Amino acid sequence: MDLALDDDQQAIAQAAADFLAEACAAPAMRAAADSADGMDRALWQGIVEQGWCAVAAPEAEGGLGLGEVGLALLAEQLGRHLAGVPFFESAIEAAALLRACGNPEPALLAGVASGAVLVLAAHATHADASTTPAGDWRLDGTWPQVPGAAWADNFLLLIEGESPRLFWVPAPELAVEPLAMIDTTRRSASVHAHAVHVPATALLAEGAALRTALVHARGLAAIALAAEQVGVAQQCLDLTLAYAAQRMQFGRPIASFQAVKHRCAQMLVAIESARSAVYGAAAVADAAPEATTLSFHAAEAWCAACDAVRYAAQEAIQLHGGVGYTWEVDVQRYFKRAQANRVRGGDPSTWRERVAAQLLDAAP
Amino acid sequence: MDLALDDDQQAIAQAAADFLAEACAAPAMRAAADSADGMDRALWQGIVEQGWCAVAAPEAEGGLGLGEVGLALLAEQLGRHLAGVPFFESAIEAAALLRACGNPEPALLAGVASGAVLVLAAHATHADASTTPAGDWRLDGTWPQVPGAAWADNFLLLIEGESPRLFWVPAPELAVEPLAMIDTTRRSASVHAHAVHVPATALLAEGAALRTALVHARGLAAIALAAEQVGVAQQCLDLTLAYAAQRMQFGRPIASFQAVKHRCAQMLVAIESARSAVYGAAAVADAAPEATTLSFHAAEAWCAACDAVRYAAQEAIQLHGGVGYTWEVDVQRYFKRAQANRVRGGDPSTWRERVAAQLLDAAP
Amino acid sequence: MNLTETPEERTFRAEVQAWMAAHLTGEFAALRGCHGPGEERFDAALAKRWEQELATAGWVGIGWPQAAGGAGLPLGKQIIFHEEYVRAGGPGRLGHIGEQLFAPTLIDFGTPAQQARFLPGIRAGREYWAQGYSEPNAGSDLANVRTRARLDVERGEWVIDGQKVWTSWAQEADWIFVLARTEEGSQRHHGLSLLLVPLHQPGVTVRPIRQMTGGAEFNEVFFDGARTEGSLHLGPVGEGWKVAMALLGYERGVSTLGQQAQFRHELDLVIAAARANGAAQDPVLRQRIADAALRLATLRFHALRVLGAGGASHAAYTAKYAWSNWRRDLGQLAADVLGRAGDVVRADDAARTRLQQVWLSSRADTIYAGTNEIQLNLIAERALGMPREERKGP
Amino acid sequence: MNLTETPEERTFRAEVQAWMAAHLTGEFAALRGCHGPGEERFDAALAKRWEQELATAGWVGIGWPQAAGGAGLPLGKQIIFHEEYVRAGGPGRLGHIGEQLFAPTLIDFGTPAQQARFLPGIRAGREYWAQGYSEPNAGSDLANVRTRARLDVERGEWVIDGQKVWTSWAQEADWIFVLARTEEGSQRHHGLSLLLVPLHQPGVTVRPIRQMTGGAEFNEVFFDGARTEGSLHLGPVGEGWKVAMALLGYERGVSTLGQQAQFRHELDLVIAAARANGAAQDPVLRQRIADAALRLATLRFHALRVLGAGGASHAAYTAKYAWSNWRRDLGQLAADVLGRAGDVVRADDAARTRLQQVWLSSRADTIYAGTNEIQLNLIAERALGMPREERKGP
Repeated sequence: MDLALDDDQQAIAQAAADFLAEACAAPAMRAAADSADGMDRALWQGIVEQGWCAVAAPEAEGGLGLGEVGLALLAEQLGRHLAGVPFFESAIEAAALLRACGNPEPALLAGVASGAVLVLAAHATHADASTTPAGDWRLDGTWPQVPGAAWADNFLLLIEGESPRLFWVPAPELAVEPLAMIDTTRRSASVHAHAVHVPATALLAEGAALRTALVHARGLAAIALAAEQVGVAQQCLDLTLAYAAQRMQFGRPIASFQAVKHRCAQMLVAIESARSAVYGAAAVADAAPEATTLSFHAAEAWCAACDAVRYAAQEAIQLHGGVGYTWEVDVQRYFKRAQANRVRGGDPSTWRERVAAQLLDAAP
Repeated sequence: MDLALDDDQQAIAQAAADFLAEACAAPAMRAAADSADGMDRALWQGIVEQGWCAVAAPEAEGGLGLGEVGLALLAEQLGRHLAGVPFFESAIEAAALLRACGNPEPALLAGVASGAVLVLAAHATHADASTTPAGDWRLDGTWPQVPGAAWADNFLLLIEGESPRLFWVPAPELAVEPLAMIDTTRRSASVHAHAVHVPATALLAEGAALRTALVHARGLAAIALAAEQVGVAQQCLDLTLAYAAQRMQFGRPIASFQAVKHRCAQMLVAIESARSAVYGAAAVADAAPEATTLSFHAAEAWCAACDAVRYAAQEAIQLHGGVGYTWEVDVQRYFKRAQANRVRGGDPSTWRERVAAQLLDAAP
Repeated sequence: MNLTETPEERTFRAEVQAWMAAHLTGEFAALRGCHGPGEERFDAALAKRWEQELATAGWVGIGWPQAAGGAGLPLGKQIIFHEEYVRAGGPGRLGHIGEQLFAPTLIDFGTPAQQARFLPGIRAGREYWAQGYSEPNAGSDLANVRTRARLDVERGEWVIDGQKVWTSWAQEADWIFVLARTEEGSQRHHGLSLLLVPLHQPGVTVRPIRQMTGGAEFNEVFFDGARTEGSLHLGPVGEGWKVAMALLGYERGVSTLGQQAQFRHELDLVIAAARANGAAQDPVLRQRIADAALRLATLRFHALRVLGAGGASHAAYTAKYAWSNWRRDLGQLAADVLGRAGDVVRADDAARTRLQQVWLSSRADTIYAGTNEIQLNLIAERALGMPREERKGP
Repeated sequence: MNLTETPEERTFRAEVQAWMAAHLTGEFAALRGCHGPGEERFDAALAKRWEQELATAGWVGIGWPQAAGGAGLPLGKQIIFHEEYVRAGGPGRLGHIGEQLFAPTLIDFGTPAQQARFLPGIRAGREYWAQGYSEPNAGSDLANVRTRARLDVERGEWVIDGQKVWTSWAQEADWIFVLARTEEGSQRHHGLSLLLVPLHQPGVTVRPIRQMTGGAEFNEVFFDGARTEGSLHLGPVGEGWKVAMALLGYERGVSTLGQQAQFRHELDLVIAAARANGAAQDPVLRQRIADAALRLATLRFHALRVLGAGGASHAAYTAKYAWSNWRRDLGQLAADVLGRAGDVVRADDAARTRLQQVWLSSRADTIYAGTNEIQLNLIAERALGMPREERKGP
């Protein structure tokens, strides 16, 4: 039993940190965030070339074989740089669901590995699938807020209901309408299907099997998004430490005030705890756990990371004082991303209630 | 509109502070808390002589006419001294219920004013009342944890159920068994009724009227118990300030460390907010409000006071360091009283949920 | 202690309600619920006409003594006015700094000539003021003033050089009161003067600061050989610190009750949003919403206690920390209630847009007018008498 | 990174379980779940026999090198032993300070003669140690040592005068390691030595300190001309500070995993109480219980990360703050779950009594072994490199 990073893990984390420090330094991050569609395509190309989109896949399948821990390490670094790329959407969220479904379309997964962007559209306001006499499916519906949709090459459309269904649809078949966002570092769009016809093979999963796959993929996605939150939180702390060291008040650097020191220390406590939770949960996920075990540790990582980043982003603004409230200082972007991630992954209280049900409602 | 204390109010608060500083200084408080039954009878006699048990009653009825605000001011000072007397039980909780019931037994209320201890027994594990052929009532039941019971001259027995009933019973009719307490500054006892016969006039209220009276009295009791919590919290802060001023660490009084200063300041923020909530709620209660208004402001006072005292007691122990954990230092007694009060008045989350129902569930 | 309104107060409340209902209409309806400069939809010219509408009806200077041209209303009525103004949707008051902060200080410290010159313009809603205290490298350390002014004896004018920051609404103001170092080589709070300086002159540049909300309520103000008359110092030359601090005292004044009415409106929007999107069924959000409502009620009791006769002195120190953190919590609650939809900007959804603004703008509350950290220092040192924080260097 | 147990580890876990099941029976069953001295029902003589039972089976010194008489088990197996020990209800270890803190330091810093003299007694569960660091007027300021020792050259003995405080379980110990000032006039951490002193002698008085729990786990120890041999200084004379600090490092060691197994047991009691009294239906308490379970799981991951090869150095600094505040929260949760019944003492209700003890005793966690405040200073200064707190005077 050991949760320290091994050599391969340390190497990928360091490589990602170095690569992003150059390829996604603050000016590039701001440029992407303030651009029309929010995506840094050069960065994405670099990421694909480094094989990150296949970091979790076994080496036998051409991946790096670093599993969920590898994904978490990359997500952490990407979060730290607010990278304007659909790594989470495609290589984590959609890929996890595709794998969990049993992947009847190998080309789709290979596409993800080589940088074709696959995006999961869920939370439809209304959506419907019906078979046609020709044996096709006709799809209709509206998914009003789909992160990464404007950058997608392909979609996984989730049609919820008594028997949920998941379809694979190429992006050109759908109407995609970008939305104005508070967090401009990750854009959403609304997705509309109007009488879209897809072949029978486009149905990837349905019913109980799909429900099970959704729960499993939700767990994996939460762990990786938690890793991103840890990266966001770490950057909030680092920006604050740098500012506090040079900002003078009352003739002293504010870093010398005990109240400032203790708050930074508490940020570190929360961040290091969350990092332990994320690494541990990712390691659990790699060990093919039972559904309740994965769900428990996903909740652990997610709640710890959301708590850490909420505190870190709050204190980052507060300890920057007036300039922390301005547009020019990056902490506001991290603050907004932290909240956008939080509502995306589901409020921690919802995750805690799931755990409470495991602990308190089951027969003892 | 004005919530500053007027001259009469300032006078009673100051008189109470002065009287208790002498009559219930720390050694007397400790002696009562460590004594066999926890009651300081000399103190109680002094309190009765000063007319505090009639502080709320109109002057026409021989009271001091200071209403709920007057009760709150006294409760605050008594809390500050952890006074071992049944003031809350008799002059506040039981008296409020008696008045709310319409008081069919004036002698009982007069008794309270002159120091006969009346105690409400609620939360029976089982209790039953039945009429006898003679027109009497036969009472049976167990009330397993009744604060102040060992000091009672008379009881109000609450028998819950579809149609609740409230009876008045002299203490000698009942079996009262003292309990060992964590908070030794206010003792509970179990109360048993076995085939106790009382006349028809002992039934003070029942049914819907009693329910209404119970809700009203619960609000008034919560405001006064909140005042007590404010007193407990204030003493936690004062003990901490005194200790921090003289305790040297690293060559400085610990009061000079910013972390200590900020925590004391946050204690004051919580305490002054709670004090405002309590005074405001008591003033509202004196203005004969609607039931929902009283209930809202009682929740306000109760939640604010419980939050303040929980933080203050926690920090008082913490900032006293090792000695804060010892039996000899009084903060542990305040810490225990704060929790005993809290569970007695009902968890703040329960009160907040009542308010949420008012705000969120009623037709808009 | 008295929470019951007198019949006279009830009549007055009805009067304010009726006036607002009758006047916040027509062209002024567009201002309803507007916060102020920095908001996209804010029309400054219209807001100034609205100030004049208020002035004509006698609603400006209601708390000033009658001798100073005010209405001299008692505290209870002032509270009622501010509460009903906000309840009716009255917009952010462009005249606030002039009427509520500057004028009371002018009445206390100004010469008769200064009062005669400036009070009528404020009273009429025609002249607007900004506050020049903070400097870029000073922040919470207000006494660290580098803006300097020297007397050009020949022309009898002050010549000002330096920079102020976080000046609210300076882009719409006519005058600014500037805390400047008038004694060369003086240190900290010595040798400062409070100068009254016209903003519309070549030596002054106002540059808006873009905030995390996207708007620009605050500004940088640059003084580059800016000038004002030699007599326009408020209080004695070299004793500006005392005057400047007295002015800050008015920030804790009766208008906080109006602010709370605004908070109540924001909370109502949160409640409406929660009821609409189902968040009202979530037990944790229910706790937070109830807590917000309860603590807001306490802010009001607290203000009434502090403002009351013989008000509680300890309690006065804790008010700012309490309300600013309350609002920061409300902002976070608003974002959590909105949930996923809160990340999307929709100009056609006024309630959502307002709640997003509450979320983001509330981050300023614990920073401006004394950060949380400064507030806690003040409470510890002044209310609790704990040792003062050490400062290093000059 | 590896959370999967090897077959060998699984076998070892079963072995520990089986041993505990077979041996924590008979007279030792009375010790099940006991915490230690200070508890009313604690039988010290029995607890010492239990230590010897453990020692006979080779469970004492499992982490020591084999050369020192230990078992030299790898980290994974040590973790498993500590976890299973607590899971089986193993009582608080009277030998903890000797085995886990003192012995590793002795192995690193002691002379061969010292090691030969003391390790066997500890290894055999026959000699017990106490820690003499804190002083009444020093508290968190460990370097503020006033206990002094001078060498009586004639008799070749140290003579010690002074007072130590917060010495856990000293009433049952045989020896104490004492941080004493051996160089007259020296300041702070200079001129200190770590002396090994027998407790059973006329110059030593041990006085229990009554705690808020009612029990007395901690003691004051008075040295009034107490004596020990001249050779019994651990590390060089005058360099005791370095040795004392190294010893503190072992507090963060592998036994924290056993501590967490104890926490898990306490949490299980909270869960059982909540299910029994209906608190499990309260949505707010459900959140808190789930949160406690999740954060406890994280404490374990955190410890495994810190203890692992190339362990995270930042993370090591945050562990104590995290677990002590976790337990304080658990204690409060226990009290809130118990509700009204939690205020009544019932000796016949073991689960309730234990939860009441958890509530009260958890208040010590954020104080001993470095208060919250000291921990945050350490994290800020050592992990984050922020400026050091200023100390005044000598």
